[in-house]
Amino acid sequence: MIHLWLPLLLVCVLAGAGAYGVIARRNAVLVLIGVELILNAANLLFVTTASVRGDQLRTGYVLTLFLITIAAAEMGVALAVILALFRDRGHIDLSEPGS
Amino acid sequence: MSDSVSLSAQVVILAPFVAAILGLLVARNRPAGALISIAGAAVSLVAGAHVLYAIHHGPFSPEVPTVGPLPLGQLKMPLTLLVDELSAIVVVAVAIVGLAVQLFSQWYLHDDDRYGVFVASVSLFLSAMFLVVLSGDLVLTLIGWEVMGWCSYLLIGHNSRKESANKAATKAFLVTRIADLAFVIGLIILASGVSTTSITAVIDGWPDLPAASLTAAFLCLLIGVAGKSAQFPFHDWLPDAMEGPTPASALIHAATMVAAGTFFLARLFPIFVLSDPARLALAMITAVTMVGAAIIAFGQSDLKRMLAYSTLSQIALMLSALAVAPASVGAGPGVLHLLSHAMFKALLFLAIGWLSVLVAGTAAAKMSGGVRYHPQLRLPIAIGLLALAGVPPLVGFVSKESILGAAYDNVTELGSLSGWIVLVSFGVTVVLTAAYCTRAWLVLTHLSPADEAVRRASLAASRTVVDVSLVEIFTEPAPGTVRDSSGTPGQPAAEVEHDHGHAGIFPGARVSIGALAFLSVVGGLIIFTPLVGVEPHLVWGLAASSLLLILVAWLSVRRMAAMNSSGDAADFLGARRIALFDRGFGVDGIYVAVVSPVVRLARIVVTADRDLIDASVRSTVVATRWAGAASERAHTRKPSDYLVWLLLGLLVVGVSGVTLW
Amino acid sequence: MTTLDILFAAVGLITAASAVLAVTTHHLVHAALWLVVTLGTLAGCYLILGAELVALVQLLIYVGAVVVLVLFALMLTRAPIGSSPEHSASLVQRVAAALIGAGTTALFASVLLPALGGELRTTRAGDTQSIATQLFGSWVWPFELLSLLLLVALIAALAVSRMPTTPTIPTTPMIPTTLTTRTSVDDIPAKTGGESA
Amino acid sequence: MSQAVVSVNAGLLLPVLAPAAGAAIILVTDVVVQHLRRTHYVIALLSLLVGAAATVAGLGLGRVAGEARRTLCLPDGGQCMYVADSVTSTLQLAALLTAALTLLLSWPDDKLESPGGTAVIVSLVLAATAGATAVAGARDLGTWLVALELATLPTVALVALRGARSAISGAVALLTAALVSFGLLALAAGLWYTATGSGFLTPVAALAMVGDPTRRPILVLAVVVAIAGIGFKLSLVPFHAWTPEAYDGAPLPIAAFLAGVSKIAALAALLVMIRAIAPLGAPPLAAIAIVSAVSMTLGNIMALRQNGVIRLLAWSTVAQAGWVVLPLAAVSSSAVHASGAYLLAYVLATLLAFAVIAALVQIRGAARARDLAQYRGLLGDHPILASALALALLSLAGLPPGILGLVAKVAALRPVVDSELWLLAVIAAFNAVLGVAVYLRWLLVVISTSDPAAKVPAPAVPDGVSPVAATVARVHPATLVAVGFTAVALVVTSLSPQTLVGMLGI
Amino acid sequence: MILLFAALAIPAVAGTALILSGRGSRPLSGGNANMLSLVASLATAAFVLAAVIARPVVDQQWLPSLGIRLQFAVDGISAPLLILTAALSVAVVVHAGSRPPHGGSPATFYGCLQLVELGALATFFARDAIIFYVSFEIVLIPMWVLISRYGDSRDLVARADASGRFVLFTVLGSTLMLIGILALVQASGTASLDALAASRGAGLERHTQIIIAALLLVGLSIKIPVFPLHTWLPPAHTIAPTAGSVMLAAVLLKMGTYGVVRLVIAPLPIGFGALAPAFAILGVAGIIWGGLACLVENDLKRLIAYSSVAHMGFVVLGLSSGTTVGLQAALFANIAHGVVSALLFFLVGGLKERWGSADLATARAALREVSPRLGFALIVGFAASLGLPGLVGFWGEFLAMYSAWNPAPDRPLLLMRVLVVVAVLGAGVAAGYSLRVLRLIWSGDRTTPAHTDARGGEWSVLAVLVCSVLVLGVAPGLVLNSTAKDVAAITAEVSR
Repeated sequence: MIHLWLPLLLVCVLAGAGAYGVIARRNAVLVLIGVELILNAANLLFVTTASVRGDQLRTGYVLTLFLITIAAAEMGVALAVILALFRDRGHIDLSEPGS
Repeated sequence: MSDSVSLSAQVVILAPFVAAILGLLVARNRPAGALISIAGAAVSLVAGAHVLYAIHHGPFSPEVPTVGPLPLGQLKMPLTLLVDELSAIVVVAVAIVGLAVQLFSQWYLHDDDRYGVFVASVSLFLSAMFLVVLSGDLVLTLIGWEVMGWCSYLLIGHNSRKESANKAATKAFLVTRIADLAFVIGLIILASGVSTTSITAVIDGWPDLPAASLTAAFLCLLIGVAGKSAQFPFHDWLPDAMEGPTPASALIHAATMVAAGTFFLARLFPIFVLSDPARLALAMITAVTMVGAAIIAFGQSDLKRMLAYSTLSQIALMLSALAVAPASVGAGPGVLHLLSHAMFKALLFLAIGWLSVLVAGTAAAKMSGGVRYHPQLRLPIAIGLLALAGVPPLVGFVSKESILGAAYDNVTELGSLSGWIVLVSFGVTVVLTAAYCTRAWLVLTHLSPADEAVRRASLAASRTVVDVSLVEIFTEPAPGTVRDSSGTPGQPAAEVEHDHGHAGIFPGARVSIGALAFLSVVGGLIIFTPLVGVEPHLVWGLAASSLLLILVAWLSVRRMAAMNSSGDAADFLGARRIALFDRGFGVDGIYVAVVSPVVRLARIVVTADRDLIDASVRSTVVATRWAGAASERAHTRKPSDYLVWLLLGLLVVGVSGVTLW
Repeated sequence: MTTLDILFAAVGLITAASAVLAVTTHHLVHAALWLVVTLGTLAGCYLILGAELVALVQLLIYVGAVVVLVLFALMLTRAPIGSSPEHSASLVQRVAAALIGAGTTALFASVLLPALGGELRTTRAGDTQSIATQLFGSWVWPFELLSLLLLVALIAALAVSRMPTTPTIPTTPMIPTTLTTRTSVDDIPAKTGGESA
Repeated sequence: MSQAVVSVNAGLLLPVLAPAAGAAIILVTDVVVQHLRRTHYVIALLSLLVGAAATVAGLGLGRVAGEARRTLCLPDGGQCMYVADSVTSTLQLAALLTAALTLLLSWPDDKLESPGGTAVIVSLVLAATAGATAVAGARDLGTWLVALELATLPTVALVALRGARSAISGAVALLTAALVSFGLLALAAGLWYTATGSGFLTPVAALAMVGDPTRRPILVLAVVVAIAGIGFKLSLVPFHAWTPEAYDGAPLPIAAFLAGVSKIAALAALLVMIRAIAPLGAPPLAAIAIVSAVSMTLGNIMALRQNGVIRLLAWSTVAQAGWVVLPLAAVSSSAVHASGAYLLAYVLATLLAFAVIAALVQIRGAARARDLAQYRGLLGDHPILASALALALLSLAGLPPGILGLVAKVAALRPVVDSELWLLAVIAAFNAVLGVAVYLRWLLVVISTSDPAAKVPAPAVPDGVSPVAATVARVHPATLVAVGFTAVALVVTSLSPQTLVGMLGI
Repeated sequence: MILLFAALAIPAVAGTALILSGRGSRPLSGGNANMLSLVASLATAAFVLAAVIARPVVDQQWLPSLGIRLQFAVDGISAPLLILTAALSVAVVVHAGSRPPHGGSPATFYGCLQLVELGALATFFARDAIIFYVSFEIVLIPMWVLISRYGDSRDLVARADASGRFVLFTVLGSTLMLIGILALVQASGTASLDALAASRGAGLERHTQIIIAALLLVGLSIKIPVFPLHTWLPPAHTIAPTAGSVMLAAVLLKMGTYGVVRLVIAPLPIGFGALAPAFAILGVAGIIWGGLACLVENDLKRLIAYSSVAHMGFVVLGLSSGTTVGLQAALFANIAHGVVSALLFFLVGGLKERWGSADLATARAALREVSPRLGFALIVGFAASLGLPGLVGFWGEFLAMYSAWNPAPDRPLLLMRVLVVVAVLGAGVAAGYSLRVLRLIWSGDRTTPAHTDARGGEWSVLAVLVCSVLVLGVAPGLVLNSTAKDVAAITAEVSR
């Protein structure tokens, strides 16, 4: 038995922290961390819902697994681009205007 | 029978119209132009005579179709002509004057390069005048009314190389047009009441409708009439219109157009009598005009302008007849004076025009003694002036006395204020008319030895350089006008006349003057025919006293003339006063005062159009640019800033979605 | 308050705190490490909610792979070891970020909590077997698409990282970036910006 | 517990499978035989055309409501994860053809040569296309999320692979926006799941929630968060900022891909969700109205200031995205069709513009082809290309002879008017004006006579030889095919818009 | 049916062909383009005439998804406008033959003229509200090209400004109109203009009608143009080449008033009735505003443009009255303004080419002295412009004032009558500016610098227009009888 407000509040906090991290950071990698937090908020929401109201398809769990995988794929491409950025400019500061 | 009347009525209008169009097409060909224009007027005269004859000899349908009724829903617009005694007799009179003028023009403008255009315009004018006279529909009246105004514009500005003529033409048209605006509203009110523009329906229907509306309609119409007939305060354009060639003045500014208002009110007389306030207004307007114009006429240094003022005064007379005639008397006296005035005033203008050609000018100083040198003009001018003064048994006497009779009837039967006003002003006018007629006659017959020497010299000079002067007239800039420039009296405006003194007058022109003179003498008999529905109603006491007044005026003016070496009684007034008279007491200033705010307003409008309305349009462009610049600054091209936007967008979209959806 | 409530509250508090630290700390590497903590404790939360498989995958992929990638990225981009506040945005932007973050939290909380927050629910153990059945049965289509996505991401990452770019700075020595190098790093964009403009 | 395993109809999935398989084949081929170039293109085009052929059966379906082809259905007559009705099929066809056209544009472009060779580029394009077609058919959260990401992630690499500094900038802008937006999409999916308790994006799922009014706000939040997430991909303000950077930095064909296939994928994703909630009888969506109005306005205002044609087109995309979602403010089935119709018209016209620019790049060089001022006198120099460009611009502006654009505008405004969103409609009207200003500004340059002053210093050329013709290269036939195909399509659909609009069904 | 399609297809094909042939290695010469265009225009005119007589009806599926049908037909209201359009299209080509365009390829010039004709004809033929809108838009780009490429060559910035204003204003107007049309179609469930007119707004609530009517009126007012939305007109007229000015003033403006009759008055009687007073006020404001601006305006083309604003004010006044007389007046004034403004713009265009500018302040040879034909045409044109009875300009103005004096029962009587009085003053101002122009350029004694009089094509066009001014002035029934039946069908419900 669990009160749902606990996990849901955590979802909100994670989402908010992620949003903060995305904006408040200049370093591209740190921005990625913010994104991960947002994704994890979504994951927690899925898991919470799934565990209290499981459906036959196990949607919540399956989608969480999907999201984790997608996050990994994203991270790969993102890091490649960030590295390209670094090689090109010598920094990965997102608050520098692009050319 | 009835068909032939209809056809004739249509021909009356169509003949000069066709003549005008054909005349324009052959404008370069002088003989063809002359033939067409004279034929047009002649055909109208014949057709008009036929109508007049037919009316008294058999049944006829008064409603004659024109271009067919217009489909306008609730508004009936039959566009028919109305043929009756009134219109038929006026048609004949107008046709006579028109034909005379066409004949005279052929001589008068025989060396004018725009003769063809001139006579075409005159033809068009005649057509329009016939339309007004024969119109059985308010709209047809309006069409003829305005086309006449436009022709007047064209004819006054005939010599468009002359700045003064252009100005006079513009002024004439503008003044009449502005007055016509009220006329249009008046017509609309009249038509609205009965939902038709048919004049018979209007006359039949209005007695049952509110009198206030009728009064409003007639007050509006009176403004239009006052404009067209050059009554106070719209009168000032007419003297200036003397810039036009004299035949045009004779036709338009003496015999026909200016009298059209009289005819129109006579046409509507059955309902006009129902509106006492309107009649009172008309009486006051005409009283002021007849007296004022007669006074100014006396002081004119230019005889043609004197005739113009005299026209104002006489038109006021006819209108005043309509203002006072009791319903039982009808419009007859006014129409009668219209007819007689048409004859003798046209005669006077043509004769003066003839003389002006012979003496090369219309100024009193130039014409001084003109009749002595050109005795062939003695009789026509004498007849004309006598008729104008109202001396029996000439036509002027008859018509004036009938007006006097109508006024008397009004005073005795109705005792209305307008009757008294007219009666008194009539008396004053009789004296003044006789006075300026006398003055004119004395000037024309006067000749001092000194003048004679000068005249001979100038005539000799003008003959020796005749070819040069002809050329000069067309190539040199016209002498500047005097009337509008700083009030200093210069040469009278109509001074420059074509010098064809060497050319003998054409027989046609001579015949036309003769015919008019004849009619001026015997025209008074018309009152004894059934052609005009006027009972000879002469109040002998009044007639006698008016004759007495004429005599007094004659004698006193002779005395005044004798006191001047020039023989001009007006010189008695002194040069400065004459200048004032020449300026028509400066009524122009009123027009300027009215117009200049409009022009100022127009400047404001143009400024506002640019700096207010269009600026608000342009400001959207500026705003777009500004917004563009602002958002360009916002687009820092920094990814981190974009992320702020993105998440801010999430918040905005999320909050709006959750709260507004 | 149930036992699970207390348990979740404890773990969740750590998760939330470490998440906040991960996005606020001035140490780059600390940020990555706080992320590890967050992800790890989140796996704990999943366990409490009865999702063992998810918790395991979370540990395996997130903590095991993603965070490692992040750390690699930090190293490859020569992240400084010490405190480096310059990696945070300007104060204004941070205030904005705080407002937006708080706003996001509030927005979600205002919707989620009133609707469901009061519910007291039993958690069901996520039976791994049925999850597997569904994953490879019902969800086979997205699963296959996901595999294509992974493949493509791999190739894309490979291609992008092998892409020959013209380095705008001469290869600087592979030493930990210090304050001095930071200033030089700051200089460069200005210079290049001038070139491109 | 039941063995919930779905049935699979591979034929229906062909529009997705074909490009996916094409990508795989190309990658394998590349491993086997290296440095192939043309072969990859041929394989790619073939696979795209096969996919396109497979969509044809679905076009014009739905004249009877609900008529659709389904697969991946749950066994006991339950819901299906893939539904190919007329809207789906049309969007899939558009995506596949658009991808084929962008490949035609990139065919001769040596600049696309990258470390992975042609194979990487082409397979990435195919994969993204597969994502776009998949999302159009998706009816479950899993496919929806994965397919969207599949349609997005390769484009980041495609932009970056040009290697130029501006390309990296564009890729970074695109990447960051894509990552955050995906986070939002994931949250939206979670909220949807929480609200409905179902993993399906279908009216059935949405209606299941109706009984519990407390969950309605959650569903609403799910939708609006999804709009925010998809808004990035559609270039809606304020999620748009990557657009000019990425378009400008990307190779020209990839920019066309972003303007075409990406937008189709995004709208397809949005439509899936809108169609799911449409039966709820929802009132107008204020969130979309706001975003749409702001997008149009900002897009047009910024487009007015651009001096480079690619950036101009990028901002035009932003503005047009506003028009695309405009009808969706009124949540209804007709709005879905209108939105789809507008998107098709926009994609067609934009593709033609890109194709003409690509041709000009080959004739005049990239610098001249990207500079707006250099288009002066184009009508005199290259009448056919200029006419095609004029047609494209006028279609975008929505003025005859680009009647397709005009009809699209009519279609887009209609649901708005039907829902009596007067303010939004008037804003749209003002933006129609701004849009006309944007495109006519370009067109004015095109139809102006070339500046005589600029021609004077041109070197003396022998009589009879046009100075332009003497120096320029020829346009690659593939590009010409692309220009010709889109131009003809635009003309035909302008004369008979039903051919295009009718595909979406009624 | 074939008549209708031919009347639309010929300008479409000819226009496209001309535009395309104006380019490339062997562009079509000006003379050939003129010939081709003349043949096309004459053929179109013949088919239009035949269509007006035969009254064919076309109703075909075009875009079933949006419920748009290709519905074309001719009725009494559109017939005069169609003839006007076809005739003026011939006239501009003939005129351009004697005074060739400059600024670009002549073939493109003629092609654009053909397309403008196509759009105007299609607008007047259209019987489907959406097709009406589409046709409405067809004229924009060709006209924009005409202004921006073939306009006054001296000032490129002014050219871009004028053409831009024209197209942007019009697009704003037509898009607002589109919104109104869509609302109308949605509310009444049909896009057929005939069905809309027949329904007479039945089943539409008052406030719905008002909203829709307001949108439509604002949109159409820009095209008409109604004060204060007129500021695009003077620059467009000033800059446009003669043919452009003529088509703009004589044909394109008419599309606005025609739209008001078809889309607002007929289907939305109550909504229009509610807005009519405001509409009338703006119309009368335009009469005064335009007239006053003419009194001091020194650019002849701008002056005529402002006078157009004033004249269209009378049309608006007539429309606002809501009576048969008013509608008849408005439709007649529409045609009248078409003829008169065409005449004046032909004249002024020719004069501007001769003089090099249209500035009135410059002293020049008096037209009456050096070119009597131009002078004659000018005097007729301005006489008609000031509403001289007996000429074409009179009937519309007079009847409009009559109708406003006796408006439909639901109009505020006092206001309308006050408006008539003000409008009458505007007619007086018209006399003022007309005579001002005549005094400045027609009369006088200067004969230098001399220039050629109108000859050949130019003179024949002017002569025909002068004749039309006279004929329609003398026999207004030619137009009024054509429109009467259909107007009665519209107003029978509006006023009673």
